[in-house]
Amino acid sequence: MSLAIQARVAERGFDVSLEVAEGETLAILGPNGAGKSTLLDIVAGLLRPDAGRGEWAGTPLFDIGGRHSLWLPPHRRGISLLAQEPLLFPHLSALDNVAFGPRSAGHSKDAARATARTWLAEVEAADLESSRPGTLSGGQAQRVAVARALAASPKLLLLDEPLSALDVTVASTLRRMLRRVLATRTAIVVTHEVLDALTFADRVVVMNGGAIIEQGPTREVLERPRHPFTAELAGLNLLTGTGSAAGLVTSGGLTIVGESVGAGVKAAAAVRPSAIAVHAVPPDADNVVRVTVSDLEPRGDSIRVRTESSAAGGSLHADVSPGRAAALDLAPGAELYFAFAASEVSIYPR
Amino acid sequence: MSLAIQARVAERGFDVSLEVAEGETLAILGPNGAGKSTLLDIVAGLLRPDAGRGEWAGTPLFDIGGRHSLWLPPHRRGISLLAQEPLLFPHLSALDNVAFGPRSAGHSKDAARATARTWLAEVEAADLESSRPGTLSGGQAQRVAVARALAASPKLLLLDEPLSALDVTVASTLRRMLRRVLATRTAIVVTHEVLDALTFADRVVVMNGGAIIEQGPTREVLERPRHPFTAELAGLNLLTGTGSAAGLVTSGGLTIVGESVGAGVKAAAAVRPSAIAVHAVPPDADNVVRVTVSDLEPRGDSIRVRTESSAAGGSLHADVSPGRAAALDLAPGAELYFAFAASEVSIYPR
Amino acid sequence: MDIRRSSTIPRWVIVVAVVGAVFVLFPLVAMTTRVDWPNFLVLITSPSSVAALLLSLRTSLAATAACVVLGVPLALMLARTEFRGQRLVRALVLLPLVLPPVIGGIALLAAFGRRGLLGQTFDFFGVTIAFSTTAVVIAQTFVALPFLVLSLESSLRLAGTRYEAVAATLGARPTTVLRRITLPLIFPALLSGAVLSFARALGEFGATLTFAGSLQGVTRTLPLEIYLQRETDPDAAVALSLVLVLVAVLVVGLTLRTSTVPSLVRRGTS
Amino acid sequence: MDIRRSSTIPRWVIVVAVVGAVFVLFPLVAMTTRVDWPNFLVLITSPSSVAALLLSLRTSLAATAACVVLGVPLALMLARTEFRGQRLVRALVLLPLVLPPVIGGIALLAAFGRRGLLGQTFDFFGVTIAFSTTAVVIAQTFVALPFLVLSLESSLRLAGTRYEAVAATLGARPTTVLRRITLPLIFPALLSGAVLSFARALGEFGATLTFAGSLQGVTRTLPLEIYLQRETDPDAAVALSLVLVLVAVLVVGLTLRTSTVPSLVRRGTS
Amino acid sequence: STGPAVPSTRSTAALSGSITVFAAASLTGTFTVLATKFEAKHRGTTVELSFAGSADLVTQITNGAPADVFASADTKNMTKLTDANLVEGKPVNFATNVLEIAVPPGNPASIATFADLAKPGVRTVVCAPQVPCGSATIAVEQASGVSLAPVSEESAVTDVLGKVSSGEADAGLVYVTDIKAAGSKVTGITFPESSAAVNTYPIATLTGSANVALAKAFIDYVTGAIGQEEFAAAGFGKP
Ligand SMILES: Nc1ncnc2c1ncn2[C@@H]1O[C@H](COP(=O)(O)OP(=O)(O)OP(=O)(O)O)[C@@H](O)[C@H]1O
Ligand SMILES: Nc1ncnc2c1ncn2[C@@H]1O[C@H](COP(=O)(O)OP(=O)(O)OP(=O)(O)O)[C@@H](O)[C@H]1O
Ligand SMILES: [Mg+2]
Ligand SMILES: [Mg+2]
Repeated sequence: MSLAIQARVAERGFDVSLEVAEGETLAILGPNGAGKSTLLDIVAGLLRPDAGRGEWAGTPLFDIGGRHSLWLPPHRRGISLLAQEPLLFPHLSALDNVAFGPRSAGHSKDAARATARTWLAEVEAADLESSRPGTLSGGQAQRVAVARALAASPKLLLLDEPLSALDVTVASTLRRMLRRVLATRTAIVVTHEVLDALTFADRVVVMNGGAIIEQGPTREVLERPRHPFTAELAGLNLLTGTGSAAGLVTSGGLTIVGESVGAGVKAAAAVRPSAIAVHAVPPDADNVVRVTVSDLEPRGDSIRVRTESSAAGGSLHADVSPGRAAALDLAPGAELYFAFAASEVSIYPR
Repeated sequence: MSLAIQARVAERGFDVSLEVAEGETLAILGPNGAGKSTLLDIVAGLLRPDAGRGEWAGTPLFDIGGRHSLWLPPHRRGISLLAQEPLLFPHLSALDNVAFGPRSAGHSKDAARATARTWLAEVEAADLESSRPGTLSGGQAQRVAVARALAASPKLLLLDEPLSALDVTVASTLRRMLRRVLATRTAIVVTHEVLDALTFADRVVVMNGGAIIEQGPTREVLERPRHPFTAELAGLNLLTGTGSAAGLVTSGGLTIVGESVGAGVKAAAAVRPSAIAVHAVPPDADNVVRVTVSDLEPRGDSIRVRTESSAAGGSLHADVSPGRAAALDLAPGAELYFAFAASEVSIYPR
Repeated sequence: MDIRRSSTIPRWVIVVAVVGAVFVLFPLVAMTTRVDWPNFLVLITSPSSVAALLLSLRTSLAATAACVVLGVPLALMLARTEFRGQRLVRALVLLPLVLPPVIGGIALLAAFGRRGLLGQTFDFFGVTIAFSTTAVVIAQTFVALPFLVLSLESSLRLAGTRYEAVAATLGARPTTVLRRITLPLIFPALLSGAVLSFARALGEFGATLTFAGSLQGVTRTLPLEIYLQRETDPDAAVALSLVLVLVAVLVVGLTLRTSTVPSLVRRGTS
Repeated sequence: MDIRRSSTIPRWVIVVAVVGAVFVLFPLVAMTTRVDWPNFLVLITSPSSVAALLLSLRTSLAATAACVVLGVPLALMLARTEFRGQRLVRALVLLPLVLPPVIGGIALLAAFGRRGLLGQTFDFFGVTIAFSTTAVVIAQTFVALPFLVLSLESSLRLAGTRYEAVAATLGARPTTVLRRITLPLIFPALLSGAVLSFARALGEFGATLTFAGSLQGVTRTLPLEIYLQRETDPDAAVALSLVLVLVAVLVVGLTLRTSTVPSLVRRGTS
Repeated sequence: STGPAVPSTRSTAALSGSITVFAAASLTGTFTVLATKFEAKHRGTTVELSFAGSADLVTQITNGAPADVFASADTKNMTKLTDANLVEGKPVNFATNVLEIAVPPGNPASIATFADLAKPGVRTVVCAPQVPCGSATIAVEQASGVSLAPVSEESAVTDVLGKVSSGEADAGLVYVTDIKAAGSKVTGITFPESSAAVNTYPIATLTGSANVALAKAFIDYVTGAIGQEEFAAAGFGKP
């Protein structure tokens, strides 16, 4: 009951091979256009790759490019897909939309509707059961679409941004519901929210430009990002370079003091923005980086200071309190010093 | 150049009256189905309310229910709407989609395209200019749609969840871009993200069930929520009750110690989840609430403990470290004590 | 509630539309001036007229059913599959539209007539098609089928395959998808295609005359009766035509309702 | 790249579709057995045949243009506005479809003929319409217009008004919306509607004969020529029909391409 | 239709211009030839021909079609025009026609007499009573006492011939001239009872004519020697 996919779509620069173990929930993260939806479409059978093979639960899904081309149509895959748009059937009520999967599986009308009611309740949309999709709000439609995908009780579930368009209360309810539901199923979930990955994914895959650039257990990938996108996602500052005795030397020549991973090894260092102190003059600290402010962003209690640093070889950001920001007279273009202790840096090979 | 709307849509239980000052950016928050998109549709002229009147920059937009019914068609309102779906014109390239607004305003093809290119660059979609909407990923389409709405250079801009479907990096770039662009315009932005409201809104309106339930300057509303939804949005615990000499007494009879707002006044108390200490036995603290764990949710570094408390008259949540969670042997159904200092409570009339 | 649709179409369009409507309606109104009203009832209730009307209704309904049965799959094949020669097949299926009706009848004779390519086969099974009501239905189906196929195909393409794909991922077999998604989605188009076919079958004349002959109660449909009446009594012909027109207006008016247009800026309604 | 569409339609649909296609194509093939091939070229290149063919092409093109000009606004009015009596107007616009062609001609005479309701008016301006090439175009437009209107209206409804609404909020005036959004979106349907109209105009016979007469080079179109040839030489009639068929296949084949179907689960493609 | 430039020695200077002749469809062959010959004889004249069923032509003429001469396939349709005062002078009969049995080549049903048409199993096609050949058929039936049970009552001779020549029907009743025109496609069987119904073809100038002289000249030509020769060749009888 595991999934193994290897597929290539030349037109989209997509080339991925991926395995998902039975019962595992995999989160797919990545920038827009990375190929996340493309991957789900291929697994679901909506997109035929130019070449590749796929297998799910011992059954071949497709095998293209060899001598005998094989293609299992979507309805025979036992894989249900929640696409990025809700795409509710406009001529059916919310209830019948959700009941569509059970009905197609051969259940009686009443049984299918009973199942559908259960799922509508799970997504807090029980009161919408007789509404037509055309009269639902964006978030309401999204909830019904989630219920529909889950009600098909597929062996493999593919969810493309299931919690988008949902309000905070419902999102957190659904996040918990998905954690419960996905615990016993094999699933792939595309998301832009780290919280989703943390809540219900066993493992994450980070995609970019049609390829997988990082993967591993959720916490590990998010705590030790190897790629700037992953670092941004995890809300960390990432500095890459080569390991040294002191810690790490960036390509810009800056030495980051921290635990050593061995000299000459390609390595990365991660620093939490809240662990960075911001100074107008060089302070006394384990690590001091000279930066130029590029942008200031209010964030509730604090202000995020985004900066560029040639020595660090990229952008760094830190959070300061509004009071401190005023004291430092922050403005784009200002020169500052970011300081952080060696103990706050996590250095690891990449 | 200010907007004043008062409208009622019986079928949707919608009844709102709202004003937006010139140059102001208003964020609309609220649960799914609250009527946020309905409000924008009315202002844009896509939905005709059953009754009401609207005026923008001294020009009447509509006046329905009186003796003379008045209705200004959308194209004569000078109001541009980014709907909740991208709805890119499928037969035009991304560039021509964005150039549509300038073209309709009478600009030459070349001038319109030049404007369009600028906006595509702003949303980091310059490389997509010749793509057809059908070949764009969800987030790419959303970006082009944002560029299209902005390129129409309307006097009043309506944005319905402009940053949905965007990846973290682009979302933060666009958030900053919108802050810059909206600073000089009048705009209404619907969002589910507090960060958006904080970044570019001068004022927020919270809607629920077709009505406005709270409004005011962004920080004030988010720091002193009067409604559970707003509290959840702001990430705060909200306890409501009546003011007393000690602070506040909930309907469940629990006294919350804090600054007093006067006895007998309807009041609310807000507590940050991170300010709450979790104990297995009643600790010695200003405020101690007995709670029953309903759910545990991993959140990166910490675990969110969601609980129910009859004394507090609702749900409370706190964040604990994984180590502490293990030590407390947390599980749904467990009985715990939430403790917090009087200084951490903010009590205010509501 | 949705946008007042009138506001989105330019006013000059309405003006031209009214001109167009008048262009079609005026001759119909003018026709009523040629009706011999005093004798109208007598003319249209003559046994031969009634027999022709009933036969026309029966055969047209049967032909419409045949068009739906054959035309829906044809439209699906043209819209939802790709094969070599598809454009040729589409063009050929259109042909009965352009064939002068009489020649359509000759083609049918060449195919299904007693000396036609298939005639021997039919004869062998003791089936004679010519001069039978079956022949009328065949002729009507032949000329009416293209209407259904063409109007359905363009609707199928416009509707796209997205909902069908979603249904498939929910485990629905192709037949289920067809029955529960595709057909309901294009139902208004199917209905208007069927009405077009019915109307065309009802008005069919030349192919019927050539292929089926003209015998009261068996093969003489209302258009044939009208044509014949014209020889002796043009007034009666016009009166009968008015009956045909009324039947058509009734059928069309009762079936083609203003279908509800999906609301505007809503998700999931495409 | 998108879903292999064939996988979403059940196999039995293909089987029925093939039966349907054969039902239409077989008589056409059978017809070729009735053609007098040795004399084919001579028959179809006779001056009267060539004159008829050219006249048919000219008038059909003019009629198609008239159909587009009048039909697009009519379809817009039916699909995008709501008014009392809309269903009646829709039903009436359909009528020329069901009128036996000859009666259609009588209706046109009653309206525009010398003794028709408008005849005096026209006469006053020294214009005689009946029995001129203009009359042919009018007759063809009259019978072909419903095709365009009906196929366009259902497409307009299916396409919905969402993109038009978005365009309006971007400041586009109704005419701009029509030109840059509505028409491009339904272009495939417009094209297929126009082809239907052209085909119907090309095959038009009865109304032309009655309203315009049959004068070589002026009003005798190819179907009329075929009708006449049939009196003296049925073989020539069949041969000429084949020419008509070829012209139709060419026009249809060249215009109706397989339009690209929007991709599946993509946003913004509706 | 402009005829070939045959040199003519007897061209009359008085005749010029053009006329439009509306003629019954069954006259297509003969009238086309006659018009050509007439134009050749009177150079500078043009005879436009418009053929259709007699009833169609009557409809057109009553609605103001610009016709100068009308040649009908029966007296009934001509009477409609005279009743409407659309005819100049009196119509002249120029040809007659009688019925004949048409059978497919080989005569599969072995038809020999009129009575054979009533035999069971014989598929006979006739014209409907409303059209000239149909009323002729009824007259023959009444005169002979044989009552037919046709499988179809067609509205035009051409349709009867079509059914027979395609083998769909075993026999049909049409005019002698039609069988002659159809050539080898059908075989004609004459029968004595046909004399009970003789169909007459009248021709007349129309009141709306702008060139009465030419119209009269054409009618004279048709009813004259050359015309009669042509009609006889096509199988018509004398008026
Ligand atoms: N139908 C199509 N034809 C051609 N290219 C396409 C098509 N659909 C998507 N693409 C391209 O393929 C790439 C991957 O698209 P995909 O939808 O898989 O991205 P994604 O990771 O889901 O992004 P998002 O987060 O924005 O949803 C993009 O560059 C996109 O432009
Ligand atoms: N076309 C419609 N007809 C009838 N009711 C509708 C229609 N569209 C929306 N509604 C209803 O009106 C209410 C408000 O919908 P609206 O779309 O304004 O919500 P919203 O605040 O935008 O929600 P979301 O956050 O989910 O987008 C909802 O209860 C919805 O079901
Ligand atoms: Mg995607
Ligand atoms: Mg909304």
